[in-house]
Order: sequence, then structure tokens, then C-alpha cells
Amino acid sequence: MTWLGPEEWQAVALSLKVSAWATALSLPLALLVAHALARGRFVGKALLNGLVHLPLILPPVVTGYLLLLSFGPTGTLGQALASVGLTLAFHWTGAALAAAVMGFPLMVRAIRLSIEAVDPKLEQAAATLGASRLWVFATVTLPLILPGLIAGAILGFAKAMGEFGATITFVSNIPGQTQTVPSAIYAFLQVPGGESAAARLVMISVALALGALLASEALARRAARRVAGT
Amino acid sequence: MTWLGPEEWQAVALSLKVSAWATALSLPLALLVAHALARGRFVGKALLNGLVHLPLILPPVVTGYLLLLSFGPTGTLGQALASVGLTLAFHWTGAALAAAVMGFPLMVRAIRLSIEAVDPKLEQAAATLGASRLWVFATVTLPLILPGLIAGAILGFAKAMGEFGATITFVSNIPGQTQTVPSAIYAFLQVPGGESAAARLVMISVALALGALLASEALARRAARRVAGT
Amino acid sequence: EQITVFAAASLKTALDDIAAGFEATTGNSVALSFAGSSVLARQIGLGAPAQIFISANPEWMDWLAEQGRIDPTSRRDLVSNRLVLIAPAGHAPSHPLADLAAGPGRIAMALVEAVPAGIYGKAALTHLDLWDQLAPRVVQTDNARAALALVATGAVPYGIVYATDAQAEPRVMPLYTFDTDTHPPIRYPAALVTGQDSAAARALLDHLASAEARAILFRHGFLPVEE
Amino acid sequence: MKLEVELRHPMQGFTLDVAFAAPPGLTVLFGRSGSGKTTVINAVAGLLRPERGRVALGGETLQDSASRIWLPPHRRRMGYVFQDARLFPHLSVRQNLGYGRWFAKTSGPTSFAQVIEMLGIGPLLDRRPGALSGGERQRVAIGRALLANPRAILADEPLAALDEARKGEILPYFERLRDETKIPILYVSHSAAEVARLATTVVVLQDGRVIRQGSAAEVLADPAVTPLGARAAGAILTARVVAHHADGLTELEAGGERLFLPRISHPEGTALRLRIPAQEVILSRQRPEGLSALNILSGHVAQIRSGDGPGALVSLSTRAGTVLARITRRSATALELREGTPCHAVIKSVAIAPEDIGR
Amino acid sequence: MKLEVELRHPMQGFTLDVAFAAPPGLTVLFGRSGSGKTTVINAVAGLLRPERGRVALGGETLQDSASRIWLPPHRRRMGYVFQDARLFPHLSVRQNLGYGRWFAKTSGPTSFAQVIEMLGIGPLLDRRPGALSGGERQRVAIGRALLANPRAILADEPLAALDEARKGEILPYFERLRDETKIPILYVSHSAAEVARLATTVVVLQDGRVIRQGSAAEVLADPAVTPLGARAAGAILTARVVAHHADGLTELEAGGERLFLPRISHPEGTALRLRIPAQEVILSRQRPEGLSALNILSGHVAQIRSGDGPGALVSLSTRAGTVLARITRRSATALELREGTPCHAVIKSVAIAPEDIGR
Ligand SMILES: Nc1ncnc2c1ncn2[C@@H]1O[C@H](COP(=O)(O)OP(=O)(O)OP(=O)(O)O)[C@@H](O)[C@H]1O
Ligand SMILES: Nc1ncnc2c1ncn2[C@@H]1O[C@H](COP(=O)(O)OP(=O)(O)OP(=O)(O)O)[C@@H](O)[C@H]1O
Ligand code: MOO
Ligand SMILES: [Mg+2]
Ligand SMILES: [Mg+2]
Repeated sequence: MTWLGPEEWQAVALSLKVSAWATALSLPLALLVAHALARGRFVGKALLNGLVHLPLILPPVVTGYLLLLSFGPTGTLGQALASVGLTLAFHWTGAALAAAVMGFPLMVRAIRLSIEAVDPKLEQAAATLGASRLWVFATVTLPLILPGLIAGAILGFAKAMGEFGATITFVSNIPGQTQTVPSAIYAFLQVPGGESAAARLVMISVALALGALLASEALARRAARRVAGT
Repeated sequence: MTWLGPEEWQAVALSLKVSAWATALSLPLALLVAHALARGRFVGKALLNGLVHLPLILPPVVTGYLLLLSFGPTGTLGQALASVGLTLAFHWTGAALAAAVMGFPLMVRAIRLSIEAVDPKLEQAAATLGASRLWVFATVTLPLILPGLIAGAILGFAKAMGEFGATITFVSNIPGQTQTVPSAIYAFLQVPGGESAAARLVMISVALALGALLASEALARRAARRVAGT
Repeated sequence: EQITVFAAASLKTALDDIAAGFEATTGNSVALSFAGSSVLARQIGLGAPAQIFISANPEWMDWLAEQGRIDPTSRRDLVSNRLVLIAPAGHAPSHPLADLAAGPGRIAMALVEAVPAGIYGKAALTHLDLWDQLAPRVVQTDNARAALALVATGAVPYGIVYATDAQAEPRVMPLYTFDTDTHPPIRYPAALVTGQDSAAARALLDHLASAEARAILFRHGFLPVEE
Repeated sequence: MKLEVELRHPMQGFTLDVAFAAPPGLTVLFGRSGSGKTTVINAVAGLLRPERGRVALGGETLQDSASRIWLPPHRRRMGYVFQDARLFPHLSVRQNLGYGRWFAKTSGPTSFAQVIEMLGIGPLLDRRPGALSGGERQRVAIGRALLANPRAILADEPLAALDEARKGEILPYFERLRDETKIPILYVSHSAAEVARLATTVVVLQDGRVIRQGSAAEVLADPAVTPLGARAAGAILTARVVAHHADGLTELEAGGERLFLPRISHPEGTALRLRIPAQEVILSRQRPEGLSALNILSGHVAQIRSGDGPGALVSLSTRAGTVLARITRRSATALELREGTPCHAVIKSVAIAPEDIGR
Repeated sequence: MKLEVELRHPMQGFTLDVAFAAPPGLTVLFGRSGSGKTTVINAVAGLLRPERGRVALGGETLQDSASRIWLPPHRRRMGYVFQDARLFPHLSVRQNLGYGRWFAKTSGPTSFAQVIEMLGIGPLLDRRPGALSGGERQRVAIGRALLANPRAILADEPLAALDEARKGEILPYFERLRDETKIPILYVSHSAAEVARLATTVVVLQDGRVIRQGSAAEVLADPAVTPLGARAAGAILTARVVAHHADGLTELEAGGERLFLPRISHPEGTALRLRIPAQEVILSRQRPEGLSALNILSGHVAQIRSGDGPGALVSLSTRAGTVLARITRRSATALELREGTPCHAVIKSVAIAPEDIGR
């Protein structure tokens, strides 16, 4: 392609990588948290719930700043992770973390709503047939919430594709390393005449995200049809 | 309070107003769109779906810029609205619009998941009892999706409390008029030593949003308990 | 060898050109990370892997110097800039300041308490005794470029931005250039980051101050620093 | 009002292809599990849009694939008692019951209080469906459909989850509906006693097809057809209450013959339908004496049908009407029964059970 | 294995307070709608945690509020057939059926193929529950519970949604389970015929309390108790198959007396339980001749009970066992029946219906 430079293609590839990892890695945790919030009874549930929503409430820059404080080279968590060889700050892995954190409340909500819609009577039926709680979850709850899980995943992915504030604050905007599409768009918008390049990037990322969206809808429809039984 | 200036209190009040209006006004539309996406069959459904997700995929600044282009003083929509006396750009109403747009995909998803979880057999039962589609919706679907509606509302509200990029791009930052809490926080973070003032604002907005969250959870629990019948 | 430079976003086009030239002559690669000066300064304060920092104002550089995060000996002001009053192209008033004062149009500026371009602009208007009168009409954006965009799209009739920005945007025209004594001097300081410096980084910093690089900067509208 | 139904709808591995008319009164849809009863009812209610078909109620066409007429479910006003109760979980029992009334312009033939009373759901009014037992749910579902003042009633095994005593309380209500209102009732049931007691018309389904339809008296008394299984065969007699005796028996008269039953509540002079199950009838060549059975009808054999099994179904013409007797072939041979043989039918009073007496 | 149950659980407007033991065999929970049957079963399955109570199965305590023992549902291995089928909507019929087998260490007394065959669900295996009729769903639910190789079976009105023919195919299976395995079966039913045919023990519930419990023969033959309503009273005789005759009749022997029934499938020599419904028995002072009824048992009156109604329940001691006859008081007077009066019981062959014959 002539109308995007290699740096921009790098940004596109990086955004896809970051979004995919962010989605894939946070989904299981989101599932766990959503299940705890939907069905669990424990002290600190309200706290957990608040914590999950925090990235939504905070301006993204603040979230990024908090991430930098805790996971940066000088943060305690960052140092702990560095000692096991995992660098996050100023690294694409950090971009994935930022994207995951920002998308987390959306994922949890979607999954939680699905879990709450599962009839506990079906789970009871599975228990009487000998399924332990884990098995009930794996064989009954999980398949039934598949549409919600897919919805959560696509929300997380879309958010990751668009995330800017927390990402640029946490991992900065280093071409080829941490420059995601939104960061690249930001950089283009900072210079006069950069609008057309920014617009091209916008179009590409929108096309990619919409493609993922359509695929997810098709998947969800299939899952729902299976349940409807036709 | 000594530790926040009057401008900051104004920002808090404005953020609450903006978030409340954004949530209240977009909820009905979100409901409509969610219903169409969940149950409707029409051409352009995929398009509508993509459109709804756009604010999630786009970097917020881009969304704000697009809003400015369409709803700004020079935009066609902006001029049309101005002719009926509604100013959006550089006005708190525009902040509400930006917040609404950014929270829209979250609301729609939550409501849509709830609608998809409603057993169509109950709606059929209502129809045989003489309820037209609108009545079925009002008396069966709507009460059953109340938890999802509440979830959508709180997601929208939380997002509105944290929205920054689109808001400042669309309505700028006019103290007392369009300076929301995130804008104020951003401004504090731009100057060395502004962290503590920013932190105070963060705490206030988190406290407010978490309060709303807790209230919404209580409401949703009540709605769910009503349905469970105990 | 790769050199990572954290630079204020408003320098993007100029620095892109300079880095390309440097890469071609030395064979080192330069990664330019653009963001707001505040974000970059904080990141460096928290250990970001940048070798060189270029700020859009002296305050953030001072802040890093206090923490010992930059090498003060390497610090130098690269360029300067001017502040201009702009309007959408085609607008040709004879008495720009008087028209501005007469109103009623809004004025787009970067955040007047936080972002350098806004701070300078407020200082200039204050110096001209216009601030109190104009303040209610000022719309503040999160950076100077956003203020420029507001004027360029016609959403706002006036703006106060850097001359560099105004020059690069054909949809706006400068109406009035503020005197340099109406506001604190506009400086773009650059320095090496403590503990990250290398021969290549020093070479790049020197190159930034070279006549060749300055020529590129001037081409983009930046001005030499008057001592 | 007559309900005319003509449907064709192919589904995965099953094709519905039926045509029948339900005259005023109660039409029982009868057939084995999976024969298509619920599918028919869904189509009549407008919940299933069949590939082809026509449904008309009292001359008004509700749907017709040929002329592209389609009345949506809520404009059909069918009181549908679903096989799975389908109560609104967010509404109290009272609100569930009242739901259809919001939309009905006029109130139905029965008052709220009467329905509550009949269904025995008074104490449940403020509960939500989630806190009801299976049978309670089903009763509320019946009430909800009845109170919507429907133009037709579709009841899909409405009493299956109920105990005999409760059934006994609700059945008379369906009888009253059948006899006192003009609205057609489509009723699915697997219970022979219910069918016999309620049906005006019987439509027998098998694998999505109608294999037999006709008036209840016809279908149930025709020895050639025992749609309900051999045990359900029986004849229907029309009788009149003559007297209530002090020892708890009620005396009836049918075509000049006397019949005694355990006391029933209908006043003297009432005309009744009595179902005499074929298997409860004993035949005797001589008039028997010294038996505990009080009812003896004399007549002659009109027809004898024996099938593959050991049984034979004998129709006996008596003054009271045709009586069916199911006996063994061995007995038929031993008694030397042929068409025309004079013979006596012995029927125990208690064998004519209350649920087989209807109006 | 014995199932001991002791529960106390107050709910809004209803308190469950029961104690009973279900010995090996099939225990029917009987009672009107809302009397607490499902609640009891839920508590036994561990789905409801009662305020106080104890449940023990064959000596193992499953729960005991006193000693804080609580075995979670999945460790109890109860094959629960729910009143509402509760199939897994996302699994095919085959997967639903196989679900419990994943967790059962050993396979149950019946093979997959046998259960499919018995329930007639072979053609449905690849469908999902959403595409099944009500009765089909219920049959799959039965299969799913049975195939989990449970230690006890809890069946809540399992056959309510089925047609008579289908019931007739499934009932023998429950009989086999009752007789051939040691696992206790708790079975809820409103059908008198089902209760009579299947029950080893009957527990009668009313308003959350046990008002009567005992062996089926005892509860059902005791003229003082007619828990199923007067019509359900009947005696249970033990008989042995003697011969199958060419005319389609099977000859049985009970205490030296001969009985004839329509052909049944059990081989010669098989011991059977026969239920003789009281209302099907006619009494006669002289031995009647020339009647179509083939079975006549001689004996003498052991007891006569008359209640408020017009009926009287007469127990007759015969060589075959005690036979109950429900006749009118008027007949009892006419026949001058008293305790000790010699008397004959006349029973039609076809009155002993297949569903009342069990092993
Ligand atoms: N969640 C609940 N809260 C309060 N009462 C309840 C609740 N669930 C059931 N009940 C009441 O408990 C009683 C027993 O219910 P249960 O379901 O055990 O009845 P059942 O004997 O199974 O009746 P059926 O034959 O109608 O299924 C009923 O009166 C019912 O109304
Ligand atoms: N969605 C579906 N797709 C394919 N086949 C279906 C579907 N729904 C029902 N069937 C089949 O259609 C046939 C008729 O179903 P229907 O529910 O009308 O039976 P029914 O007569 O009401 O039976 P029951 O007495 O068991 O309720 C059954 O064989 C069933 O398996
Ligand atoms: O990015 Mo700046 O700090 O306004 O030039
Ligand atoms: Mg059905
Ligand atoms: Mg029950």
C-alpha cells in the first residue's frame, strides 16, 4: 500500500496483537470475576465490584498513570514482575495490560448479565446428576453464557482497538514497540495536515474492528440457535 | 471544604449533571436500538450494529472531532439544531451528548444481552392475552430486562463520569460551563505538582460513581428478586 | 543502535525529518515517541527507557532536573516559537485586537492554566489588559493543536496558537503576532536522560543543535532562541 | 361459533397436515405424545406461522395463506392455557390473573371472584409464580386465560398436573363454559375420563394427521373406533334426574328405564349426559337376581365386534339408548351372543362415576 | 436400602414438617396440589436446605442439621426426574441422556439402548430439547435420571404429560426397577392407577404434614382409609400365572382360586400383584350363572364400612385373599349383608386392566 508508511502498518499490526492478547488473557479472569459477582456471596463483593468499574469511572490518563505507578520500573508490582522476566512498562505487553484493564469492566458486565440470566434450576439439575460445581459451570453455565462471553470478548477487543489515554500514559508512544493505532492517530493529529493520514488509520482500524464484530455476531447467533434448538 | 476550589466544585456539579442527562436521555434510545438488534430483522442491521460500536473502536479524540464536525457551529446537524434553539458545541449539553455517545455501545450491549435472555414464550403468552407488541414490550419485556437496563444505565453513567477525550475535543474546557471533572483532572496533571489536586478530584468522582454503582446494584437485586419470586 | 527520543507532540513533523537525516548518515535508528510534555516527563520520572527528552516548555524539564532524572549539563534550548492570533482563512480585519475585544466570537486556546501554549496566551492577553474581558469567551482545549483545529473547522472564529501551527494549517490565517515581551519566553529545551545516555544519544542531541537540524526546524516555522 | 382449521407445516422430521372443524362446544384434540396437538394449537393461536393454512372463527378468517391474511396473536383473543404454564414471573398471581383483562374490552362470563374460588387460588394471590407448586402454577394459568374474556379457548393439558379432587372441582367449570357460552374450546387431554366427560367433538391426531373426527357420542360409542384405547370405550346416554333418595342415591330416567347413581347435585328435572364405560357393563342372558348392582337395562344385541385381542365389544340396543359392553370372547361364546339376542346389561351404581356425568 | 427422611422447613404461609421412611421398593408421595411433595423431594435431593432435618440413605447420613452434616447434591447421586423436565437446552437429546453417565463411576442397571427403546425416543436423539413436544421432553428427563446410575430415584409426576399407551410402556420399567434393584424410589403421582400399581409404600401428605403412611397393600386395602378418593380403593391379590389360553385369556391361580384376565405377557409361573378395584366388584348372595363375567370368588363378609355417602365398602375374605367391593348401601341392605355372611364376588376379566397388574 502506498498510502500508509511502514510505521503505520506496524501500528496496525501492533494494535491487533495487543487487542488480541488483551482480550484473550483478560477473558478468563473476567469470567471468574463475573461469576463471583453474579453468584458469589463474600465480604468485599461491593469492593471488588467497585474496583472492576474503576477504569470506566477514571479518566483514562489517570488509569494509565496508576498503572505506571504500580507496574512501571519503579513500581512494586513492576519490579516483582521484572524479577521474573516480565516487563510491562514501555513494552507492548504493557499496552495489552492497559487495554485489558480498560476493557475489563465491559467484559465483566456482559458476562455477568449472561450468568444472571442462566436458570439456576438447570444448574441444580446438573448437580443432581453428579456434576460438581466446577463441572456444572463447565458443562452447563459456560455453554449457556457463550453469547455473553462472545459479547464480552468483542467489547473488550473493540475497546482495546480504540484505547488511547491509558495506553499512551502507561507505555508511551514508541513506534514499532508501543505505538498502537490510536497513538499513531494522535501523533498525526498533533501536526498540521496530518488529518488525512489519521483518517486512513481510522478507517483501517474501524474496518478491522467491524470485521471482528461481524464474526462475533455470527458466532453468538450460532451459539444462541443451538440453545433455541432449531 | 478547604481543599477544593470553587471551580473544582463546579466541575463536580457539572460532571454529575452531564452524566445524569447523558444517561437519562440515551437510555430510551439505547433500549430501542438494543431491541432492534436483539429481535429485529431488517436490512442494515449489521450497519446499525457497527455504528453503535463505533465510539468504542475509535480513539475518543476522533469521536469528539467527528462530533464537532457534525454538531459544531459549522456542521449541518449543529446548524439544524441551532435553528431550533439547541446549542451543543461548547455547551454542557454537548458534553452530555459526547458522554452519551461514548457510553452508548456499553448501554446497548447490556440491554441487548438482557433482551436476548427473555424467554419469547412469555412474550407469546402476553400476546395471546391481547397485548399488542408495544404492550408486550412495556409489560413483559421491560420489567424482565430491568436488571440489564440498570446495568446499562450504570455503565453509561460511569463512562460519562470518566469521559475525557471526546468531551474536551467537542465542547472544549470552559470552566463552569463545560469543564467536567476529567478535564479538570487533566489540567491539574499538565502542571508539575498538580498531582495532589488531581488526586482529590479523582477521589471525589470515584466516590460519586461508586455510590451510584452501589445504588444501582441494590436496585438490580431488588428487580431480580421480584422475578425470582421470593 | 536504537535511540529513543521522547518529544513534545508539536514537534512531530520537524523531528521526523531530522531523525530521518540522522539515521541515514549514522546508521543508528531513532524511535520518536510523541505525547504531551507532561505525560513524557512523568514517564521519564518513573523510569521510561528514553535517552533524550524534548519538552515544549522549561517547567517539565526543570521538574525532571530537580529529581536528577536529566543530565543538566546536556540541557540546551533548541528553538523558540511565537504566539499568534488566528482566524479562519479569508477573514481580513484591519484592527485585529480591537475586533477581538469587541467580540462576540469565542477564542480557542490550549488550557490556560496547564498547557504551555495556553499559559503563554493568557499571559499575553493579561499583559494587553484584555484577559478579564475575554476570559468568558475562551474555549480551552487539551493541546494547542486542538485549538487550531477548532479555528480551522470554523467552529470558533479566533484562536491563539503557536506560529508554527498557524503556518502549517492553510485553513487559518494569522491576524496578529504577539510581541515576545508580552509573555514568558517560549523555549523547547532538550536534554539527555540520566543513566540512559550513550555516545549515539549524545551524537543525536548534538545533531539536534546542529545548523542542519535547526534549518529544518526553522523551515517548519520555529524560531532561533534569542539569547 | 365454529372454529375451522386447515394447516400444513413441515418441520424437521415431522409434517403437520390437518383439517378439521370445531363446532361450538368443546373439541378434544386427542393423540399420543408428539402427534402434533400443541403444534395445532400454536398455529390456531397465531404463535406458529404455518407454511400453508387457514383458520377461521365464526366466519371471520384469522389467517389464510392463500389470501395472505394474518391476524396477529393479540388480535385473535384466544384464551390459551399453555402446556407449560408460562406465568409472568415478575407479576404477582393477582396481576397474572388480571393481565388479559387490561386488554379485553368487556369482562368475561365469569367474575374474578368465581374463578379464584373455583381454582382454589385465593391464598396465593399475592405470591409470585416462583413461589408456587407445579399444580398451583397450572391453576393460575387456567384462570389467566379464562379471565381474558377470550373468543375461543385453547387448553393444552390444563389439568395434567392436578390431583383428582382438584380436577373434579375444575371440570364442571369447563362444562358450564361448553354449554352456556358460544365460544369454541380446543382441549388437549390424555385422560379418557376427561375426554368422555367434556368432549362435544373429538379429533384424533396421529403423526401430524387427523385420523378420525366426529361428535363425541359418535367417536366414543362407535365400536369400530376406540381412539382412547380399548379401556376408554363407552356409550353416552341422555337421562333426566327424577328424584334424590334418602339413602344417598339419585334416581334417573332414560328412555323409560330407571338408573340409580350415587347422589349428584343437579336438581330434579335436569337433563344429563351419562357415560357408561364399556368395561363396567356385565351382560346376562337371564335377568339377574340377588346382585349388588342396582341398574339393569334390557335390550338386544345390535352388533358384536371382536378384534385381535381376547375382548369383544357388544352394542346393546336398550330403551335408554345404545349401551356398549366390553366382555371376553370366551364369555360371548359361552352366552351364545349373536346380533338380535335378547340380553340384560348389569351396571353398578358406583361404576357410573361422578366425572362421567356431565350436562 | 432404606431412605429415612425427617424435615422441618417453614416457608411463607406454608410449613413443611414431615418424617417418614421409604423402605426398598417404591414409595409414592401422594397428596393434593400444594401439599409439599416437590418440596420434600427437593430437600432429599439436597436442592433445598431445610431449617431442620435429617436424611439418611441405607445408613449413610446425607444431611443432619443436628450434627451439621451436609452432602451437596452432586455427591448424593439421586436420579431426579423433575416436575418440569429441566433438560439442558444446549445439549442434544443424546447428550442430555448421557450427562449423568459422565459422573457415574459405574453404569446403571439398564443400558442406554434399553432406555431409549422403552421411552421411544430413538428418533429424537439428535434433536435439541427446544424441538421436542411436552411429552417427549418428559420422557427424555426420565431417561436422563435413570441413566445416571443413581442410588435412589426421585420422580416428580414423571408420567403426567404422557398418553395412556406411553404410560403403559414405561410403567413396567419402574416395576422392574422396584423389584430388581435395591434402590429406593420416591415417586409423586396423582394417578390412582399408577399409585396402586407401583407403590410398595404410600405416604400421604396434606398441608405439609404426613397424614398417613404404610405399605401400599395396607393403605390401599384399609377400608377406613381411601387416600385416593373412594374410587381408588381396591385390594391387592397375589397370583401366579397358570396358563395362556388360545382365546387370548390368561389363567391365574390365587390361593387355589382361578382368575381369567386378558392375555398378559408374563411367562407361566410368574408371581403377580393384581389390583382389584373395589368399584369393579359386584357381590351376589347366590353363585350367579349366565353372566358375561368370568371371575367369581366365594368367601364371607369380613367387614362393612359405610361413610356419609350412599356407598359402603365391603371386605370379603376369600381363599385368594381379601377382596374389597364398593357397593351402595341400598344394595347392602337388599342383600342383607353382615359380618360373616357368605357371599360371592363377581369380577369381569376386562375390569382387571393391564395397568393394575404388576410384579
Ligand atoms: N418459594 C416459596 N415460597 C413460599 N411458598 C412456597 C414456595 N415454593 C412453594 N411454596 C408453597 O409450598 C407448598 C408446597 O409446594 P410444593 O411444590 O412442594 O407442592 P406439591 O405438593 O409439589 O404440589 P403440586 O402437586 O402442585 O406440584 C405450596 O403451597 C406452595 O405454594
Ligand atoms: N421446533 C421443532 N422442530 C422440529 N420438530 C419439532 C419442533 N417442535 C416440535 N417438533 C416435533 O413435532 C411433533 C409434534 O409436537 P407437538 O408439541 O405438537 O406434540 P404434542 O402432540 O403436543 O405432544 P405432547 O403430548 O407430548 O405434548 C413432535 O414429534 C415433535 O418432536
Ligand atoms: O504538546 Mo504541547 O506540550 O502543547 O506542545
Ligand atoms: Mg404438547
Ligand atoms: Mg410439585
